[in-house]
Amino acid sequence: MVSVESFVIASIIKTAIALFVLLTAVAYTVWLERKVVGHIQNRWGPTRVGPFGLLQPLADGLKFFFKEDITPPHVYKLLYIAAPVIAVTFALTSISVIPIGNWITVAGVRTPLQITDVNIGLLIILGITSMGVYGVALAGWSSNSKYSLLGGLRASAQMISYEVSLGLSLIGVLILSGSFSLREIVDAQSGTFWGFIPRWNIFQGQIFAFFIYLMAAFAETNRIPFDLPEAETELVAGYHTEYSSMKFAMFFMAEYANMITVACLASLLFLGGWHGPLFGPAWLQSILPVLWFVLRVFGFLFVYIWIRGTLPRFRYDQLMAFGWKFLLPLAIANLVITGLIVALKS
Amino acid sequence: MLHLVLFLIFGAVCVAGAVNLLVQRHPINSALSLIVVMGSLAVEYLLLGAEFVAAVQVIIYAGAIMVLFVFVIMLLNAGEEELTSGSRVALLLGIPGILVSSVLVAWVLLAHSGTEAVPAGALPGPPKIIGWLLFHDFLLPFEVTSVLILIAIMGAVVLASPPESVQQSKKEG
Amino acid sequence: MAHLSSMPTLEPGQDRTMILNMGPHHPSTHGVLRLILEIDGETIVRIMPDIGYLHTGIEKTCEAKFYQQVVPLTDRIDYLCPLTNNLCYVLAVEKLLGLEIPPKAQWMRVMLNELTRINSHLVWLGTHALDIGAMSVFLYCFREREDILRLFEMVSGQRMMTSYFRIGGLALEPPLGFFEPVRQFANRFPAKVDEYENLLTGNPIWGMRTKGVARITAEDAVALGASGPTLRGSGVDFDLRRDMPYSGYENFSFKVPVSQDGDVFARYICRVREMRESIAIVQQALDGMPEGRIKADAPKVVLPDREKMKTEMEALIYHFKIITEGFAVPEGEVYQAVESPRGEMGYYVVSDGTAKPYRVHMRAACLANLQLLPAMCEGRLLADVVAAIGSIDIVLGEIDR
Amino acid sequence: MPLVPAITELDQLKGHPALAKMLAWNSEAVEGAKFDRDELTIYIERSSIREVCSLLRDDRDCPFNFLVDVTCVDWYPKQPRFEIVYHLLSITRKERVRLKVRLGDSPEVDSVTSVWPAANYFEREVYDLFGVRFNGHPYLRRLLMPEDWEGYPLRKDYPVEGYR
Repeated sequence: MVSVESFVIASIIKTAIALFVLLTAVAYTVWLERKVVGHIQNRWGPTRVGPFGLLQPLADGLKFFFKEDITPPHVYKLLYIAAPVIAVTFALTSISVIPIGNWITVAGVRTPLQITDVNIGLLIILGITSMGVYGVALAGWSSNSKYSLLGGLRASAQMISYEVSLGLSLIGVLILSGSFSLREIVDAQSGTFWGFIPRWNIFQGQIFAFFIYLMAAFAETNRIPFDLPEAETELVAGYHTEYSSMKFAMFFMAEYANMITVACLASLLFLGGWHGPLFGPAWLQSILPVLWFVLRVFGFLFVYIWIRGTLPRFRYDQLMAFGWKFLLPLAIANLVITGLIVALKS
Repeated sequence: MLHLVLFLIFGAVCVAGAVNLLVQRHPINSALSLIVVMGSLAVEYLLLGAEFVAAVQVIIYAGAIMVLFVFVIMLLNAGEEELTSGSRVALLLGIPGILVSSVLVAWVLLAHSGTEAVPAGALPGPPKIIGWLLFHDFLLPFEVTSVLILIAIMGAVVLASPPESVQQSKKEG
Repeated sequence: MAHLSSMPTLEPGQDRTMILNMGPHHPSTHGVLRLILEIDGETIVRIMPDIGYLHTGIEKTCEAKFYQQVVPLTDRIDYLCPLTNNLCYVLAVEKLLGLEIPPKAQWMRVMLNELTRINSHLVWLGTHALDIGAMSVFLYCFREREDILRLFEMVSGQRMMTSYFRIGGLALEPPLGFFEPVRQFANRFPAKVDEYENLLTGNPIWGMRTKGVARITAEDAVALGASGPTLRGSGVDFDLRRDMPYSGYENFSFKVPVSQDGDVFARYICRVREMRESIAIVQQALDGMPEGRIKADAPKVVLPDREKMKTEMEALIYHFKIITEGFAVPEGEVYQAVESPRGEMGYYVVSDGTAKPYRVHMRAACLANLQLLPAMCEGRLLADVVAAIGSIDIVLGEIDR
Repeated sequence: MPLVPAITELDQLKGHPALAKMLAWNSEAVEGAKFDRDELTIYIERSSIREVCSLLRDDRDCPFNFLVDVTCVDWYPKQPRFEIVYHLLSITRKERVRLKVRLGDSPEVDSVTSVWPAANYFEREVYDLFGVRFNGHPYLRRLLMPEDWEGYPLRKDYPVEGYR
């Protein structure tokens, strides 16, 4: 049992570090996206600010900060201001239960690389993401503009619909590992089959679940080909049409933070978390899992960006039909089959 | 100790949200207050040790049902409610009535409790126990409830669908 | 024609519907088109285009210019295919004058015209794909468009507002070594079209967004005055280049792509195939480019060569007269139509025997094609409007003039 | 191709199917014809333009089924002042014909939108820029100019620079 002081201090330090890392990651996901999409599209992406444009996120942040913050006269002010705050708060909160590596010992304090390890970690993430809808819905409504309203409605309907499939796709994993704790789910994926295939959930028959998750995750985070809520060619900018300056930046941050959360979750639940070959001295051994984890997250984000550079966008009714008529039955079938297999095995 | 303080704080937030829900005249504010109530209730569950119930509370009530509420309010674009006049009788009789009845309820509860206060963390929390309770001990009531809800949904669909004449004209038009 | 009988008003009919103002500053209305949409949820009940935001009164301006001064104005009408406009106007005036154009000039005109068509189709494909969400195609298209614009710059000194065709021929000889880069481009281009098609034609999402969307029957398309790929996408096999040839198109062999479905995908596939045919015409023009002069033998109309103007008295006098007082055109009127990338582009020029046109009227293909939009979109979803606008390929400069 | 003088005699042009059809239907409706620079122009009497159009559209042998364009020429100060010009195209026969209606006393003519809906924008444009009214047009409003614009810019008595 650790003492209260060291617990509090460790928590504060971990929270600060996690926030810093997350915000940096958000900034550099934007950079990565611009760079990768640029190269896909025969351009360079950012190059001017710093080497390889590496300081571009900083410049973007500054630009957002110094832009004129316009509050249109017809908005419902309280919610108009609250909406981006809600969006970004929930997006950043979800990182608190995500473990990014195994236990480490710093200055004699042994601590997990995670802000808090609760035994319903997965449910908390689901809860938080489901609350994230409010930011979008309220932004659309409070802006008092037709494009925003349509965007907000589309976003909330889309997020609710796809959350069902998202949740169901995860239940297969839960059945296999028998826990809601993300750390235990990862631990259940250690080892290999026949010595070379890692025991990741994706190789334990959850491959369909993974694809359902992938698609639902695109829809949850409003990315192409599901970026209907902010489809700029139809709804100008969807729910954040009326936003500018830092308020817009908050939505922007929330979107990318959600992307990172989703990528982390995919790595933890399907891709074996931080498991990977360990070698070298002790300090290296404690760092390597983090590296493996980050690599997976990076790979997932890369797929995100790659698809953005390639695919057109669905139409709204097609998106809903896809979610309810294809993804949901598939998720339920996957759940039933996984349940049967587990029941027969035991 | 910390638990108790937090419990009281969130209990207060919960009650404040509920009062605000009644006081606010704009439907969207009321809906948001209700979300606050749901959220603080979830925290109360969590403090009592029922993590699963807490999470489900957030996901289903705050995350799904209330979103639909907000959705409907947005779709209908409901404005502020008008303050109705002629409610003096309600005011005169209502406040004493509420006071009297809440005292009565409290008295009944206190008189018949006879048990200790529930200690923190003692509620059936883990999903396994809840699953056992739902699908084993209370299977019949559970299934009956689900059928009841299904019937309610079907009824709602029937009621909400436009009358046949409208459908006909829509097809032609 | 249901869409005509129910002319939209600005007041919503019932409580269910909402008026949505799309444009003139909207990302997908391709310029300053304004659409007044009456929507029920996201379903379009009625749609009313509102145009004129780019009206510059070019027709009026033309009446105050000499005949040869009108050529640069025609560039500005449809800024995506300036050479087609140039061609149409100079053909009309040449017909009024009864001028004979040397073959080399004709073949150059055809070649540059087809490059213009590709240029315009590339912009269309890029923006159309961008509207439907496929971002990369846009940049791929603009990469090739850049090559074409460079060719235009080589030949005329201008990338977009070329004004390269003159009444009676071309402005200048094409520069030395001009045909080599054109040939390289023509060899390279078909593979690039394959690249676009790889990204779009077989893509299921692209198919879902375009197939069966914004359908228009052949009868409706004819009745509403559609032309060009919009007409051919509905199964009407008509192309002015083949059926009523002008400027020596009868010397070239090419297919006219026709598609029967009449939806967005049909129009898409027609235009993409047209790009392939166009590059084949460019190849033929390169292979058979005749030698000879590039200007008609009409000293009173055609400006003399620069060198002659500086060495011969007569040439100098003609030059001076054409520049200062223009040239008189015999009385009469002419309607000349060419197949522009968007459809039938026609110039109706009336002469009263003076040096300035009495009346110049441009028949804008887009203006007629835009009339199809309500027929295409009513009863469909908001997102289909975007796809439909892209598929009729409008240029507001041409619509508003 | 050197210019040949225009043919304006009705008798010499009777061979053209469109003109022959029209003369057979009602020779009163044809005010004259001209064949110039390979283009046939037929002058139509004002009141019969709509019938002539539907006649040409539904012709079995040579259907001029496509309305290319409607425009106007202002011959101010000559009389009759306005000439409404219709360009028709036969997609099957690949032929064009030009119909003209001269408007003298009042700038008014029947709309052909009931024959071709395509005439909608064209007629609105003519109304907008010349002030010629089309009777029977379902939505005769200004098309390009602002709703509250005064004057008709393409008329010859309207200065090129506009009224300052």
